[in-house]
Amino acid sequence: MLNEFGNQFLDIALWISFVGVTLSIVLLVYRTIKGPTNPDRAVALDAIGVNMMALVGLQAINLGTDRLNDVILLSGILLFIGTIAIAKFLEKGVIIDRDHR
Amino acid sequence: MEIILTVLASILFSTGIYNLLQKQLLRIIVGTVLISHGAHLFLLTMSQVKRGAPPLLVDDVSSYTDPLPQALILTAIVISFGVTSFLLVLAYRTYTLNKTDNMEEMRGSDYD
Amino acid sequence: MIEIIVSLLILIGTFFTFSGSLGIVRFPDIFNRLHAATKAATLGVAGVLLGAFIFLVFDIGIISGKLILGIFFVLITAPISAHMISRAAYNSGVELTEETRHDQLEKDQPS
Amino acid sequence: MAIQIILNLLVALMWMFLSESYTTPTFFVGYIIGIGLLFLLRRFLPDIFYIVRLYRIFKLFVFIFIKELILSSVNIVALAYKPKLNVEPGIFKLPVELKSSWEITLLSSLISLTPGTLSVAVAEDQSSIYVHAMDLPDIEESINDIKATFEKAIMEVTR
Amino acid sequence: MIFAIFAPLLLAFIIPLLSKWKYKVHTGWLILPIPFAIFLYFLQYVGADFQPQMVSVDWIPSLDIALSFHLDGLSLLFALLISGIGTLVVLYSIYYLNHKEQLGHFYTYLYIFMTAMLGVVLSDNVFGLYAFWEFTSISSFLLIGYWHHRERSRYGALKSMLITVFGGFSLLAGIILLSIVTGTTSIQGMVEQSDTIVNSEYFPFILIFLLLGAFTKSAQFPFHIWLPDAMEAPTPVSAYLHSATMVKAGIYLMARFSPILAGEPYVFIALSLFGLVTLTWGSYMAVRQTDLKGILAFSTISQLGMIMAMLGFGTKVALFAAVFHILNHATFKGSLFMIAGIVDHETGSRDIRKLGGLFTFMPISATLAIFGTFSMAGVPLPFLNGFYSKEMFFQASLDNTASGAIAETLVTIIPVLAVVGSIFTFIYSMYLFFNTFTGKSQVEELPKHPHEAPKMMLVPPFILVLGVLVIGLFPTIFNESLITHAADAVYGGEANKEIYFWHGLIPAFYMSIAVVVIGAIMYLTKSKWSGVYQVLPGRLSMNRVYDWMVEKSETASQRITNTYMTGSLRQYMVLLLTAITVIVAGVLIKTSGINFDMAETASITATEVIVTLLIASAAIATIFARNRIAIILIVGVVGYGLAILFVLYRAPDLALTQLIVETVTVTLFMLCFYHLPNLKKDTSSWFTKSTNIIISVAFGLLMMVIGISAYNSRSFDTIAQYFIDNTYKLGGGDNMVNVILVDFRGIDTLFEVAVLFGAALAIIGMIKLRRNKGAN
Amino acid sequence: MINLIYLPIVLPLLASVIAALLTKNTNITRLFSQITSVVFLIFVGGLAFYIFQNGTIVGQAGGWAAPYGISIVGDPLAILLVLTTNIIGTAAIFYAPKVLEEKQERFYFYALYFLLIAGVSGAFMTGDLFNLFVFFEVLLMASYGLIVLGNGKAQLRESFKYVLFNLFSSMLFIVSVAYIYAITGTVNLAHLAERIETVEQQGILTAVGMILFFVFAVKAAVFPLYYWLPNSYVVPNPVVSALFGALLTKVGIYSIIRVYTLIFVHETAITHSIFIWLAMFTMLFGVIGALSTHNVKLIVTYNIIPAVGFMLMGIGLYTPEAIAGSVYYLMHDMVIKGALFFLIGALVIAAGTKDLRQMSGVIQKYPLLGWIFFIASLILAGVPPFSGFIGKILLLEGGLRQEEFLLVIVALLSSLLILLSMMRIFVYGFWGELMDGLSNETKRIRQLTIPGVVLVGLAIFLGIGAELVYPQIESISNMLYERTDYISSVLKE
Ligand code: NA
Ligand code: NA
Repeated sequence: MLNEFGNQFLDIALWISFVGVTLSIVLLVYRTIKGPTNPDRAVALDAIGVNMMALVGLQAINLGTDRLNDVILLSGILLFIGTIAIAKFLEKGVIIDRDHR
Repeated sequence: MEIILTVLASILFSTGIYNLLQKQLLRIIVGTVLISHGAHLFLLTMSQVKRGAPPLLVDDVSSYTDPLPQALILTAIVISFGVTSFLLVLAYRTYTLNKTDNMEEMRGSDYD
Repeated sequence: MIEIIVSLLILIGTFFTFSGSLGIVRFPDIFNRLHAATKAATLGVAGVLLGAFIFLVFDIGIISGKLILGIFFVLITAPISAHMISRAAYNSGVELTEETRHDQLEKDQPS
Repeated sequence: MAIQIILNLLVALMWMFLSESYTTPTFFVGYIIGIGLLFLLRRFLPDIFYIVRLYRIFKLFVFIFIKELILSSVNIVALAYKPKLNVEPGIFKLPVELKSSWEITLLSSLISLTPGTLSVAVAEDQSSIYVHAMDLPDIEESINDIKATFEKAIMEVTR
Repeated sequence: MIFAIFAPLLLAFIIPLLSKWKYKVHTGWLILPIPFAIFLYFLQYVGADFQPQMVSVDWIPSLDIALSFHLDGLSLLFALLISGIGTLVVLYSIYYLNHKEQLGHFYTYLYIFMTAMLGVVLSDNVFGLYAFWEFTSISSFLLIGYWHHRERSRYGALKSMLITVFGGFSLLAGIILLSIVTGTTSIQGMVEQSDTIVNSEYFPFILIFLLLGAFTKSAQFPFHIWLPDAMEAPTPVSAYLHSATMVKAGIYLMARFSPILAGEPYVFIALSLFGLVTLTWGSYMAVRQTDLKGILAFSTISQLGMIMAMLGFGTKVALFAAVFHILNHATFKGSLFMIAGIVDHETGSRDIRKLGGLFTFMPISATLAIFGTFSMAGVPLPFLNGFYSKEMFFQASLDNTASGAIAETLVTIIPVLAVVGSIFTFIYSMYLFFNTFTGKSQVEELPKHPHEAPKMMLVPPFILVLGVLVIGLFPTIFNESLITHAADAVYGGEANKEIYFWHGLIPAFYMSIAVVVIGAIMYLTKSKWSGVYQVLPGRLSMNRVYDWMVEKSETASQRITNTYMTGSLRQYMVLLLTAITVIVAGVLIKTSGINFDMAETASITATEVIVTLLIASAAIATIFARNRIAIILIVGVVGYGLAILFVLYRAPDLALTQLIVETVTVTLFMLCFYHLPNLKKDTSSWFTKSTNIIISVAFGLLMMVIGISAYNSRSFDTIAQYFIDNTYKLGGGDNMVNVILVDFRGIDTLFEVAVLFGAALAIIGMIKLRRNKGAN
Repeated sequence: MINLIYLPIVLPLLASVIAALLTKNTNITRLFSQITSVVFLIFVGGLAFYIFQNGTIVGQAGGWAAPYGISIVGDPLAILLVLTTNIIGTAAIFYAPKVLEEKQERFYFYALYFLLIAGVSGAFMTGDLFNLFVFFEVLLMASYGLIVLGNGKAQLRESFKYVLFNLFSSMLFIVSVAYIYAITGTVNLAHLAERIETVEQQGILTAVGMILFFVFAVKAAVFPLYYWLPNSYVVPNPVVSALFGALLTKVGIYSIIRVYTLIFVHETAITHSIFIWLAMFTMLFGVIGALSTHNVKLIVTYNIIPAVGFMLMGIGLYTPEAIAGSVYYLMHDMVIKGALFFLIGALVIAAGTKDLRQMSGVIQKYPLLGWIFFIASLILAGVPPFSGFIGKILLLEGGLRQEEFLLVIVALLSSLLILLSMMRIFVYGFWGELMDGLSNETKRIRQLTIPGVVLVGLAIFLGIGAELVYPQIESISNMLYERTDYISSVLKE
């Protein structure tokens, strides 16, 4: 009984969460497109990445699989690298510091 | 859902082509990236999506999503990546040598 | 029972995530938006992932190290990312919102 | 700390080698044995026992970090839904006593996670951190707040 | 026989080696025996009891292409002309060409030509014939361009090649059609099926194709224009190719197919009309010329026209006369060319306005020239072979009967045109002789002081003139042993005809007399007529048409090409996309391929819709982005959005890869575009913008319609089940995608890595080569 | 024996990797490449001989039976083209050191060359639609690397356009694969042929087939999709131009032949008649382009296009002899285009200019070059008894049998104009007064002429010795027309 209720509850929660996170991404996309400055876009993009991780987490629950964990971890790592790269780019104009610079 | 995805892929194509028809190198390359996204999406769409579990064998699951298109897309993504990387560097070099990023100024009839 | 805990976790996570995004949209300048991104969004995703972790543990009996690592990673990197972006934003001369009261950095390092 | 960890790992590996079993459980057993050995030999080691330090880090992380994170998030969320933002943002300079750059990085990260503050830049001489605050009614109070919580905790871990 | 045909070719390859000794002995002497031997070889067949021979060697039996040679009367006549005159020309050239010139080349071309020409006239296989045919054009091209440092030579060479190869290609189409219709590639085989050919629906095409081939080669109006310019070739070449042999290949072709074609109304109209126009036009033009070789060139054109016309008449007498005239023309025209060459060689000029009174300086040449020119003029003297065939021509021109309006009109015009043309022929012949050898000499005007040519140089024209006389005096001997056989072959049956000097006071005789009388009067009163000769051609000149066409081919092609080869990527893309859209959409509609009967589709969830929307809006936003970082990041959104879709559609591996790729791509984008200018506002015209929009939307729509239709047209189960069933059992893994990638489709993966490898090499190469190039 | 079928693809890849590693000493790389390509050539020759004797060999990669795995199909057509590829490649390898700067050689000319060969051979031999895409990408990537080799200003500019066009068509390729998979559920060519036969290529399949055609048509440079070709083939190094001119468009044509004789053969009234029109325009516009310029290299480059028209003509006519004509022409054109580009490269180096108006009398100093060029031009125009002739007869015969008179006339006319365009080079570039500034490097020019001589010799052999070759071509075209051999060889249980 409780189990059934739990399952139903989880389904609803998942549904709400999916929609919530997606809407949240939509908001961020608005910011990405709107800007107005590039750091704003970078923040928004970074946040999209974070939201994506959440979305993947939700999907993992939805499908009951652990195979998406790779995606989550990797998203995190890439997101970090990507954000750092963008930030450095925005600041100095180059991502990888060249020797002769 | 497939219909929506088809529409999306087509939008990616349209916007990609629109960008491709512009003058600036960056827009053109953005166009190609969008087009390749569209192409990959077509490949995904055309294989009945969401029928069954992810193509990972699990004991009690009998119905899986068609794994073949996924394998094909994977290959295509990596290849597109290689080509895009090359294209980016090429664009940079083209710009530095031709001193312009406007393709219309790079019509050219001289052949070195 | 576990389902309910998981549900709550993901709902709370989603709430924070969404709120963070709302902040990013609503707040007036880049630094304020960064506050939203670094805090709410990070916590939100941590919540959802924790939910997923617990679900996986109890539902299919897998203790996923990757997921834990992922959570830690988000938590650790979020502030660093934020720091990097804010520095970049500041150095590249992004305007602060008009309401900004003090700017000691401006005084110290007039650009 | 590093040397202790390496020693511990070596002990674990030795254990695996001796028991001719290269599985995870064997490794754990070896690792625990290693902890035990290190504990026994702690007075001969140059640093404090690393498990202690790990505990402090854990404490810093879980109790301060998580707590602050949650608090600041709630704060932000509240702001996010406020129909009208009546805050006074600003950037202030936070003098730091920490020296090594990773300590400063850690601190600035923690600052970023605290309610209403965000580190913007580190002064060139690494003597201070510039912090952006969302609502900055009183600079001194903010500075003291940070110094009392994070800087102290970090120093506890590193020194 | 095969050896005889290919001997010159073999020799041609050896000549370059021989010419190493060229400073000791004139190369010509070394190779002279070959054509003579060939001549002797063919001479052995001459005789009243000649029987056709056939030799064949396989070449490409699968395509029914063979080197098969059929020696009948016609071929024999030509083979003798080719080898006989060839011998004389080589002999003549030894004195004509200085041994300091590149004689090796000259003789190589000449001998290639000899083989080609023998091949043309002896081949029975149409494709063999065609192959040799093209080689006559090519060797002619090389010979005309022999003095290629002269602009005129190059011009003439290219012109002759273009026109004759054009004809060759047309001939090719004709013979392919012939072989399709008859199922054989043998000319003899085709002759046997002449009814099939004539009644075939393809016959008009066959006829046009063959005629184009023959007319171009034999310089028939309006394709005659290459021949005067071919006179840039050394005179031995003109004597050989452009009077005696190659230009007769077209005649040969018509003669060869005469058993099939003769008597067909269209053939009659086409050949006699073009032949007579050519005759008249050529002779009229010849009168205008001041260059000896120019006169001879137009003369050749007109004579060829005459022969062509006779082939068109198709009557027994006409065909006989045609064959006879082929022989006669070769003799007198060959000799005249050689004498023109001698005059040129010894005086340094060929301009009849400068020449005159040379009789005293070069009596032998002049004497030879008398026979040549008078024979050409058709002066009724019993020792001039030209008269015989000319009179037969007149006779034949009166004998035609035909039905149909055009043909009937033609029948009445033919004799008139024949006479008019012959009058001009008479006039220019007189010019040729009298203006060169008689009258006031202008020695001081000439570059060289004239004197008689070396004796050996006079031998070849002498022999030819001897031919003129001998044929004139003893026509029957030639008739029975040679001409009859040739005429039989052309007629396709017994074409026996006697050759007499005196036929009585038949109309043809009056015509001959009229020609001589009117011609003589017109020649003597020439100054009064000079205006007439300048009237006609003027703007009409076919040369101008040719020059215009060649020039246009360049300028027009430049213009055409420049309209679309603009170098503009956008324009290229627009053209490409339009083409694809229009054609594919056309096919889609034509095959009624649109299928909107919804097949089973997956359910829709809000998340999916929203993610889709967000990707779409980001994609659209790229168009409006005004900032390079912005556009890169927005593209990033599309990429990450796609990764989300991959997660939602149960493709974790894809999502992973997409993430990595997207991140690295965005990074690379940043790296490469930092130094490039920022995005600018699209300032292109309203028209450009709307074209862009229409094209991109149209193409997207097309993709969409096809996509939906394709999805709804699913007709088979996919092969996926096999992978699902076998992944673990056979592939030894549980991640199907991975197993497919590394095992089932391992080659894909291996070469996908190869693409990355190539990209890496290319990028490194680009960077390294730049650095090494220095800082310029 | 079956496993040897992979080697023409895998060995060049291996060689490519090795060549990329051997950058320290260019001499060694050069030597390695020369020896390797000769060895490959001999090997492929042997393999081709075996296949001609014993019939199609099909390798099911990894032992996975078709249609599940990837089939590598060594049918006579594929192996013939692979052999031709290797012949031209080997000639190019010996040509390369004389025209490339040492740096260009060092920075991966040889590695990219072998990669190109791997891609081209793979494209010829694969029996899988998606795998064909992969091999296309391999060869294109190699070609991208080769086209930018040297880094000239115009070179990069044109390369960019070249890459974009190919990229776009590659994307279209993926989409076509997607569509086809949606309808048929398979990507194996033979399996596709079998499945599509059972539904008789309903409407949507024809449309999808047309998209696939355009994918190949962009690479094959069919009207109106060839705009990218002329300039991008002119700008690179002569040896690269030769490789491109001889190989790249041919892969496109091969793919059209393969797909449109094996799979989409049920709506020929629509598809193949479109091809005939396109073939006509391709011939015309190509040759018009060749007449429009004074750049000798561009003239030769433009002449690629009418040749494509000829090959497409055979496919459009779709009769066994017309297909045989296309195949013969394909093989012939690979050889002769390679030769012409080698020779034009030598001419440009000898004359020091590409502008026809500035050169004259080259033959006086370089007679061998001049004469070989002359013969090559004749071969190109389809003059008998050389190789172009055989293909042309077959195609014309096919055209006339189908009563496509306009097509035949256009084909003949364009042959004539091809000849005109080439003879203009001969008459105004080789003939005439000896020009100033003619190169004095007689030894180098001679070395540059040799590969052209070899290929021209081969083309002459293909014409005069046609009887040795033609029966193979005939049986190939019959196999293509009948289809059963290919399908049963691949799908045998
Ligand atoms: Na690609
Ligand atoms: Na991508």
